Amino acid sequence: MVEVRWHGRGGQGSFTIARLLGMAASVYGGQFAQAFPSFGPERRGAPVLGFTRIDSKKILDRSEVDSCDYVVVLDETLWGPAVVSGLKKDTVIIINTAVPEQYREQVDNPVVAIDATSLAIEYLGRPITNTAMLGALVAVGDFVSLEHCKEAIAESMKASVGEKNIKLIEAAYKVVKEAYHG
Amino acid sequence: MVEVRWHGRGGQGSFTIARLLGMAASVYGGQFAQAFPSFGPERRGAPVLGFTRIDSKKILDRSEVDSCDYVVVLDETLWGPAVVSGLKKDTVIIINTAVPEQYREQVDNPVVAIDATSLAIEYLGRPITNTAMLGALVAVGDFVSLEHCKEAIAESMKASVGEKNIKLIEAAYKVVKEAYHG
Amino acid sequence: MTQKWNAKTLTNKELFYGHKACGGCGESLAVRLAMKVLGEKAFAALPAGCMSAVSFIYPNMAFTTNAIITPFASTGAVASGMAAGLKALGIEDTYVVGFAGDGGTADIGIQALSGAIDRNDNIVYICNDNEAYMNTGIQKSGLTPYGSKTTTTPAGQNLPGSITMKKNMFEIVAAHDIAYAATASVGYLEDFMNKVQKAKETKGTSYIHVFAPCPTGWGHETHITIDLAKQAVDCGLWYLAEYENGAFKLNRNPKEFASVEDYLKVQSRFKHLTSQDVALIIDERDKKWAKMRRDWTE
Amino acid sequence: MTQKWNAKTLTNKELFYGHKACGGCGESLAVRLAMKVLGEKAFAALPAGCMSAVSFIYPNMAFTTNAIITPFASTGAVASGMAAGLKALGIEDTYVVGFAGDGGTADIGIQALSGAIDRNDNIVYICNDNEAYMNTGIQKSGLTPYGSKTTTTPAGQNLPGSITMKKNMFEIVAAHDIAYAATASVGYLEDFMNKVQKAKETKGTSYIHVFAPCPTGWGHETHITIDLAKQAVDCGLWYLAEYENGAFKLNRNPKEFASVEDYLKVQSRFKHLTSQDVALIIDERDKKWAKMRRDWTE
Amino acid sequence: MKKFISGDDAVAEGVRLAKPHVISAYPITPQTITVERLSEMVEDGSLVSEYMHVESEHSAMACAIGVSSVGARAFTATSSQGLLYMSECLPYASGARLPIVMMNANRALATPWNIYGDQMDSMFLLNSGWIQVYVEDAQEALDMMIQAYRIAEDEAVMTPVMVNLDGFVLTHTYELVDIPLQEKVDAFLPPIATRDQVMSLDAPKSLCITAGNDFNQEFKMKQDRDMQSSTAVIEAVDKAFGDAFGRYYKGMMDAYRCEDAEVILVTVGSVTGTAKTVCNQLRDEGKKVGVLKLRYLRPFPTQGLCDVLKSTKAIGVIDKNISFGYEGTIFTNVNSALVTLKERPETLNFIGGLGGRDITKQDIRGVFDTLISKAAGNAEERIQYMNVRCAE
Amino acid sequence: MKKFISGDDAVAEGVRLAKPHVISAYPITPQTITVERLSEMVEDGSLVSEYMHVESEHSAMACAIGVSSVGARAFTATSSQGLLYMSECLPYASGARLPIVMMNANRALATPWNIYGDQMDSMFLLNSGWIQVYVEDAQEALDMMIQAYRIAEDEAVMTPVMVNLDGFVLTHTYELVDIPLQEKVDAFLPPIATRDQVMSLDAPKSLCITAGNDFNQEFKMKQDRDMQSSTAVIEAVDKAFGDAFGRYYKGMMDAYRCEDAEVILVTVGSVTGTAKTVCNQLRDEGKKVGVLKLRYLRPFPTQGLCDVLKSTKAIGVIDKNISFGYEGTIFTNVNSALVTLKERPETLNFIGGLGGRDITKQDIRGVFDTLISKAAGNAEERIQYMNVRCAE
Amino acid sequence: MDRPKVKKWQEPASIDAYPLGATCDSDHLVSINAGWRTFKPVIDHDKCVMCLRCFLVCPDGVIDKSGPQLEIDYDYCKGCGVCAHECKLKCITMVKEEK
Amino acid sequence: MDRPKVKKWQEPASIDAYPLGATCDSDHLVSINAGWRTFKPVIDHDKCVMCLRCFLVCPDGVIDKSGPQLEIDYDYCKGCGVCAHECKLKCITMVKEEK
Ligand SMILES: Cc1ncc(C[n+]2csc(CCOP(=O)(O)OP(=O)(O)O)c2C)c(N)n1
Ligand SMILES: Cc1ncc(C[n+]2csc(CCOP(=O)(O)OP(=O)(O)O)c2C)c(N)n1
Ligand code: SF4
Ligand code: SF4
Ligand code: SF4
Ligand code: SF4
Ligand code: SF4
Ligand code: SF4
Ligand SMILES: [Mg+2]
Ligand SMILES: [Mg+2]
Repeated sequence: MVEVRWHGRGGQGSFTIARLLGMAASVYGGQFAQAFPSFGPERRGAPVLGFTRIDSKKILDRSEVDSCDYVVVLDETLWGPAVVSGLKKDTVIIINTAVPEQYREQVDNPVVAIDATSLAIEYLGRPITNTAMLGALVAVGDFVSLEHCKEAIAESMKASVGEKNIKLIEAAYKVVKEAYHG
Repeated sequence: MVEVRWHGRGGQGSFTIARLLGMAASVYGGQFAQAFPSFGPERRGAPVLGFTRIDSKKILDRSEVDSCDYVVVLDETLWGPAVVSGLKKDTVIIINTAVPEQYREQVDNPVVAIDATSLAIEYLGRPITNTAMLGALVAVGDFVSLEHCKEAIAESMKASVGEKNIKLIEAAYKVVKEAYHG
Repeated sequence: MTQKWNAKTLTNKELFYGHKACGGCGESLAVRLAMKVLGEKAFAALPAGCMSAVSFIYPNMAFTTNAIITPFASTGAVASGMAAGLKALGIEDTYVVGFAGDGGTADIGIQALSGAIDRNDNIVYICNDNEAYMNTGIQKSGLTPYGSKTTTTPAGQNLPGSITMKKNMFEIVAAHDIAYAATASVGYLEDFMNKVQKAKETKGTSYIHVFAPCPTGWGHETHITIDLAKQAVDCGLWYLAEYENGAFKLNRNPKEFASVEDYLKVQSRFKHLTSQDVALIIDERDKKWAKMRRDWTE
Repeated sequence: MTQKWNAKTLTNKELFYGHKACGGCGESLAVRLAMKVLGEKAFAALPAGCMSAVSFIYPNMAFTTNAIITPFASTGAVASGMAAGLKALGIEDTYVVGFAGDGGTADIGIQALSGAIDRNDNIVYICNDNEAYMNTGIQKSGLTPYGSKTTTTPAGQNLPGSITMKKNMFEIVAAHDIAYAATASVGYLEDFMNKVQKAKETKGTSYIHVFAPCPTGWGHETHITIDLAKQAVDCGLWYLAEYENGAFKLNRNPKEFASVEDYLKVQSRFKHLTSQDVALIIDERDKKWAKMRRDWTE
Repeated sequence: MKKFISGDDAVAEGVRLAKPHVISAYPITPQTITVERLSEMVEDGSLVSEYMHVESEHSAMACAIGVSSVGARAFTATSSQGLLYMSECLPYASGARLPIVMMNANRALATPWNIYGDQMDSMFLLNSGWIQVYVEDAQEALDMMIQAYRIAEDEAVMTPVMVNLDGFVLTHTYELVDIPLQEKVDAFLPPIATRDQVMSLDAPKSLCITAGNDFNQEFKMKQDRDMQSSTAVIEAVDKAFGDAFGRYYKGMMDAYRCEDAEVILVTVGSVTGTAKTVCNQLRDEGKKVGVLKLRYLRPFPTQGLCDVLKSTKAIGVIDKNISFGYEGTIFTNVNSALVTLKERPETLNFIGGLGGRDITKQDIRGVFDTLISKAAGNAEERIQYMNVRCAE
Repeated sequence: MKKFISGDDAVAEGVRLAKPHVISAYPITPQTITVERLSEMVEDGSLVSEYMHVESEHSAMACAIGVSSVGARAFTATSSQGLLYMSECLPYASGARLPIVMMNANRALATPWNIYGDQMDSMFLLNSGWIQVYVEDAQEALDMMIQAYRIAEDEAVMTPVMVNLDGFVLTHTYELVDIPLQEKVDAFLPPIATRDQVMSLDAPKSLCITAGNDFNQEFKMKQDRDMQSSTAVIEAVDKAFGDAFGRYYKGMMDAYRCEDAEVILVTVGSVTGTAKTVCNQLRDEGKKVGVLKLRYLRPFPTQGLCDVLKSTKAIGVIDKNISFGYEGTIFTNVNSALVTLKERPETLNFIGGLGGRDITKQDIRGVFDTLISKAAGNAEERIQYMNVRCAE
Repeated sequence: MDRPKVKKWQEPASIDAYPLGATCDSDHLVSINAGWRTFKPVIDHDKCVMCLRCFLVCPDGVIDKSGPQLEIDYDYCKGCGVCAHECKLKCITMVKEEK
Repeated sequence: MDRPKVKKWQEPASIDAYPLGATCDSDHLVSINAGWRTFKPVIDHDKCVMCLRCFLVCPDGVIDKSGPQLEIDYDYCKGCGVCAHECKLKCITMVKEEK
């Protein structure tokens, strides 16, 4: 089972993308998935978490995700104790930043960096980074195919928006694949 | 234990008098008593029942009175199945009537008659018969003293009304004592 | 044209019959006549209160039409649900009517009523105002008038019975900008019936507030019920009015009022009142009428 | 003379601070300023709703005064109880204030509010009107205006968002003949504060209905909250008025209205509206104002 | 002073002596006599208290929450539909640890509508975090109003108390009741003390707050812990009451002729008296039977119950309620306590009194006969209805 | 068709397929997604139904009573405070035998306030005369909406059904859900039939009537009898559903790896999944453990439960609720059923998840360890809290 | 006379025979209200002009107007006296009930 | 600056240490809201005429007027921009937050 934790801010679409990943894996990828938010009384602007669980068998477990395989940080201002808690030895942290060094210094875990904000502005015209971060995750993790993610995007978004996001995810995927595996 | 059942019509004070008897027996007579109404959704004008239980020991029993020692009928138009149900062999029926014969024919039980309406009109100026019927009951039953009933009346009613009712109960008591024991 | 109702035009058939209300009960007359106007395809909803308590005592059922007792707070909501259900089932030409007491309308039921009006559900709501919680033994409600003795506003050394004024239920309902609302009295029966007819024809929510004396709770003789309901209007302590198309209309505007004292003195709930209390009641009446005459058309 | 409030006269001390409301929240400004006017001896009662949800999250408490969350339906009743308790204990010169949302006031809380007014309990009741159930995620309430998209009145092929009009909460409260009632807007803050001051000085129940934009629920940018609240008044979709001594008074009666379109178009909840929808909204506005101008003094 | 009064009157007398600052109540049969008497007492000045005519039971309790939240003493009373209508506010008040006292006149629940006594209403509220006590007669009703405030306001308890009395059978039955002297009550029940959970001008408080998933469970655990340990306070208060007024009710439960009993009938409320009456008759006939009157259902006296019942052969539980699709609620609760016993007596459930159906002495005799038969090893129906008027 | 949706979404899909005539609901977290989806479906015409924006939950249920009383199909949904606020109407509807279906999103009760999932709310309503079913995942939630109508409207049942799903853990968790075809659902769930208890123009009826002490008890006995026998209908409907849709939930309860289990953990709702996960791990380790998922709490499956549990050594019951002053409510209910067994297994109560506190796999493992230890004869606390963040 | 009539009714002999739900047929009277009366209205048909005021005002609806002259359903008349009081021509007399 | 300050707070170490009831001291802040901000208001004190409009309209009350010039409590400012928008003299600039 793969467990992913998403860090965002209310309104940034971090839960939407956690859900999209689950959809890609299950509806299109034939696997099983759960996606759920961590929900609090705080209002827009406050940090929020999202989770995705993916497995080849039906997922029975209903407990919270305590330690995860991937941590995805949509906004580098969120870096802090919440991000670095509940890490396993090999948990990969994927962060939206242009300057990853400062984060690498602080943890022993692998830190994958992508400047998702710039990419998003390039493809969407707005700094909405969630799709790009999914691209990065998929490039690093390889537990869901990029194709399935694109199908999920196409299904969930209006055609015009969907197209742009598909371009964006492809770009993000490519950038990360090249940087880390290429 | 003595159990009394009162038959009246909503608004005629049949429960008030059931209560007064209990008060006389307990507060003034040093015995124990319960008094309770039978209460229904019907409105003023419908027949209602009241009950009094008297004993020298604390009364624990909370079940309904099924068969009783005395049945007191405040208004002869109420005569019917309800009045003659739940009688023991020696249950005494005390009825407000000037013509008791018609009732005596219908039951084997002793029937004590008193023209309480006339007495009430004489003493109170209104056909409110409950006090007179208590007088009759006490005269027949001898399980509560007339004195204690008078004390209960004095305590429960406004002085002016109380005085008249005391005269009335004395008269009713006397009439019945004389007719049946004298 | 709208049917005009009177004793002649009214059907002889009774749709509310054999109930166990007290003799001379004003509310039961209001229900009886409203049902006749609404007809056999009326579905009635009655919350806890005298009218439901006396009409559904198994196995004695006084309505000949479909009828239901609702939770005390829920006349408006149950009636709304019935209307929605009938509509969804395609059962047409039926009328859903709620009959609630003053307590069930102005106190515990006001929220559900407000919701129904807000949704403009297709129901007729009739408030039977006997100015207290009668079914439970004459306790003060929001529509109990100043000076009325009830079992929870005893009159004694320190208090003259109820010390609050009657809630302006009719105005509150009107403020919702309801499709149709009216006040009525069982002292003016043709007026009442014709208002029920208007309500019947209204699409959306309509409300009729009918003044209905209660001999048991008010302590008056049973035979004067209708008379007293008329007197209440004639002496100005009650009024006949309508709210329609966003405007108030006063249906009766007496030049001179009949005697308030005469109205009060035949009711034991008022017998403790001092002349100051009566003066206060008259004063409040005059203020109310001044406002109505100023703001409402005739 | 009654204290007049403005930024200069207002205390610098904050009594409602550090709450977790969204940035630019209109309601939180209304609560903040009302508390400053009422002062440190105010006891606040807030039902379920955004304002309570963001202010009592253990261990973060945003009120510096005594405060309580009430059951959703119970602002009026809890506040009444607090006032009665304080009086019985002889704790004087305190003020009990209820802050409820539009849902908590016009829907689920209207009964308890009506009861409090009827008893004329000594409380200040402030309705924070952001025109929907925001705390639970923007569902339609009785105060949601026509054409507003909410999560339970979606706008689509068949419906233009909410199809009912805003409940006339202010008029409904006034119809109770309340001691003092007013409407206000966070776009006119001095007016609002001075009304809170009047309410504070009122013996008995007072009610202030304050219009408070919600960037999250309305879909507008956070920095325009106050501006938008002012625009609502200027374009006539909201109004400033008082009810006092039995009479209505219109506090602002603009000769010309600002543009309704300008007001609507910056809010995503209205972005689906057709020009017919807008015409209907303007029409309803004009009817409302015609009535107010006819019946209310200035 | 002795008076011949109804159970409802007795409650009002008890409340008068306990001097609540504010009474907020809404009328409902068969509670009305109580609130009517209280209105009269307030009017005539024999009770100095604010009487609030609230517009519903939900507001009656919400109002009491308001009163109690500022540190004043609150009283309310209700029954049946009213109890359910206010039910949202009950865990609200108990979680806030507000020492409100409420009288509940036990009455059947609609539908069908019915104004008579059964205990379906209060059984609904067993999980509400309120202490629940049931009384047997009018005297106990009066006495428990006074005890209830002392228990509720005890520093270690700080939990609201619901005093239950059977509709009509107790509320509308008149009996001889001793009315304690105000001075003695004042000595027994001190004025309400200010605790940490209420508002104060000196140290402002936030009440009825939110506690997220990080903290909520511990708040509830504390509430449960204090409710559990209130048993000791209940016992102590009852003893102290006995010392002061000469009437001791035996705390959590009253075991009547149970010492050597082979068969015990567990009762709650007014049916206890009838059961004792029949028990005495059977004892006279040489049968080893007893009655265990459960006074409190929350906290539930697991240990005490087992102590009394452990060497019994058969136990009957009377339920004036039914949890549809299962069994009587008291039966369920008693059974769960008994599983702690190694040797478990047989238990049978006798359901009756629904909607005010009489429970007769013959019914109780039948129950004891069934239990004796069960004790002798015969098969008996686990759940039986009493006094059924038709074929089942 | 498969969709990746939340539990709330799944409920809405189920309701859409069941085609209620009228939906009356009031928003409350975590039920809101359901009513939002339904509003959208009504707006876009994919569900032909009247959506009523009622002003409170009390009116939501009252409205549903009105809808059902004229013979139409009604749906409502609520949670927590809302469930209690409408509680007066629940025995009202069940006594009237109106086959309303309601979704309840299980959530903690104030105070303290908390929006997360525990089961205190629905445990409050066990005596309401409603059938109560608890689901384990979103698929079951959807499927049970359809089953619920068929059960409720069955001639022999005619009783409202409450479908409970854990707040957030189910309501807000997205998973893969199969959406049945409308035609197949139509074949499985016929249009609502007209029964004798509803209004009709041909034969007018009086509903929700009064029945005095002469008759009331028999009305309630009939209600109880039909609720008891609904067990058979529940089993049959589930089987038929399995035949039609390929998903069979095992009726009243689902015994998971219980055949030879020495230790069984009884669960209700979503914690079942976590318990099964741990159970599988322990089975791999050779431990004889099982999980018994109770699906229905009313009617309560006394016999079935005993059949599964009778030869077990130790049984644990997880309660996401606490009846203050006693124990977890499911524990109480299970214990009472077990007293019918001659040889009774030991039972322990594990309370947790209050106010949304996580129940972790380690917690469950601890629970099983405790049970195994108990089965081995060691002393263990009868009632324990799971995942406590501080000293007790 | 066109008034609802008392129906024969037997207490249900079994639980099965009880209604489903808290339901009963409407228009179902099994007992009369005559016993509530202490006075009984008697119409003087000679004086009566058939103005129907009494028919209108009777709270219990027991005055039938379908025949050539008014008819009172004494099974359900409660003797409240409203009719007599409201009859302008005083054609109705309230007469004391005899046993 | 006269604004409520963050308090040191320890999670209760035992059930005993939990509050009695669902209660907490008022005026009790243990965490700040600064993290909500993406833009930060900066006042140009030279341009500011101390009209106090910004003080009045700030929903979070973070602008302190007690000193010689306005002071913003950045621990609790959410960066909503209301102050900047309402300042007639445009003395407040919303500046993007840096990490
Ligand atoms: C929730 C609830 N609270 C209280 C009651 C008790 N109750 C039944 S009827 C009634 C009084 C009804 O008064 P009103 O509405 O004025 O009608 P009336 O009896 O006067 O016709 C009361 C208090 C109830 N049935 N339900
Ligand atoms: C009895 C009950 N029903 C529903 C809820 C859920 N609920 C909490 S706050 C809220 C919405 C509040 O809306 P409003 O009163 O307008 O205040 P706002 O959040 O918009 O400030 C709802 C529906 C609840 N807490 N209690
Ligand atoms: S108490 Fe009054 S309202 Fe009720 S039935 Fe009798 S007369 Fe009618
Ligand atoms: S949702 Fe709206 S009302 Fe609620 S805190 Fe945010 S801005 Fe304020
Ligand atoms: S009111 Fe008099 S005159 Fe008129 S119909 Fe009746 S009896 Fe005849
Ligand atoms: S006495 Fe009353 S009930 Fe009888 S006919 Fe006349 S008005 Fe009707
Ligand atoms: S609004 Fe502008 S000018 Fe006025 S005080 Fe604030 S910063 Fe200064
Ligand atoms: S940005 Fe918003 S919160 Fe910050 S000071 Fe300005 S108005 Fe206040
Ligand atoms: Mg009334
Ligand atoms: Mg709102």
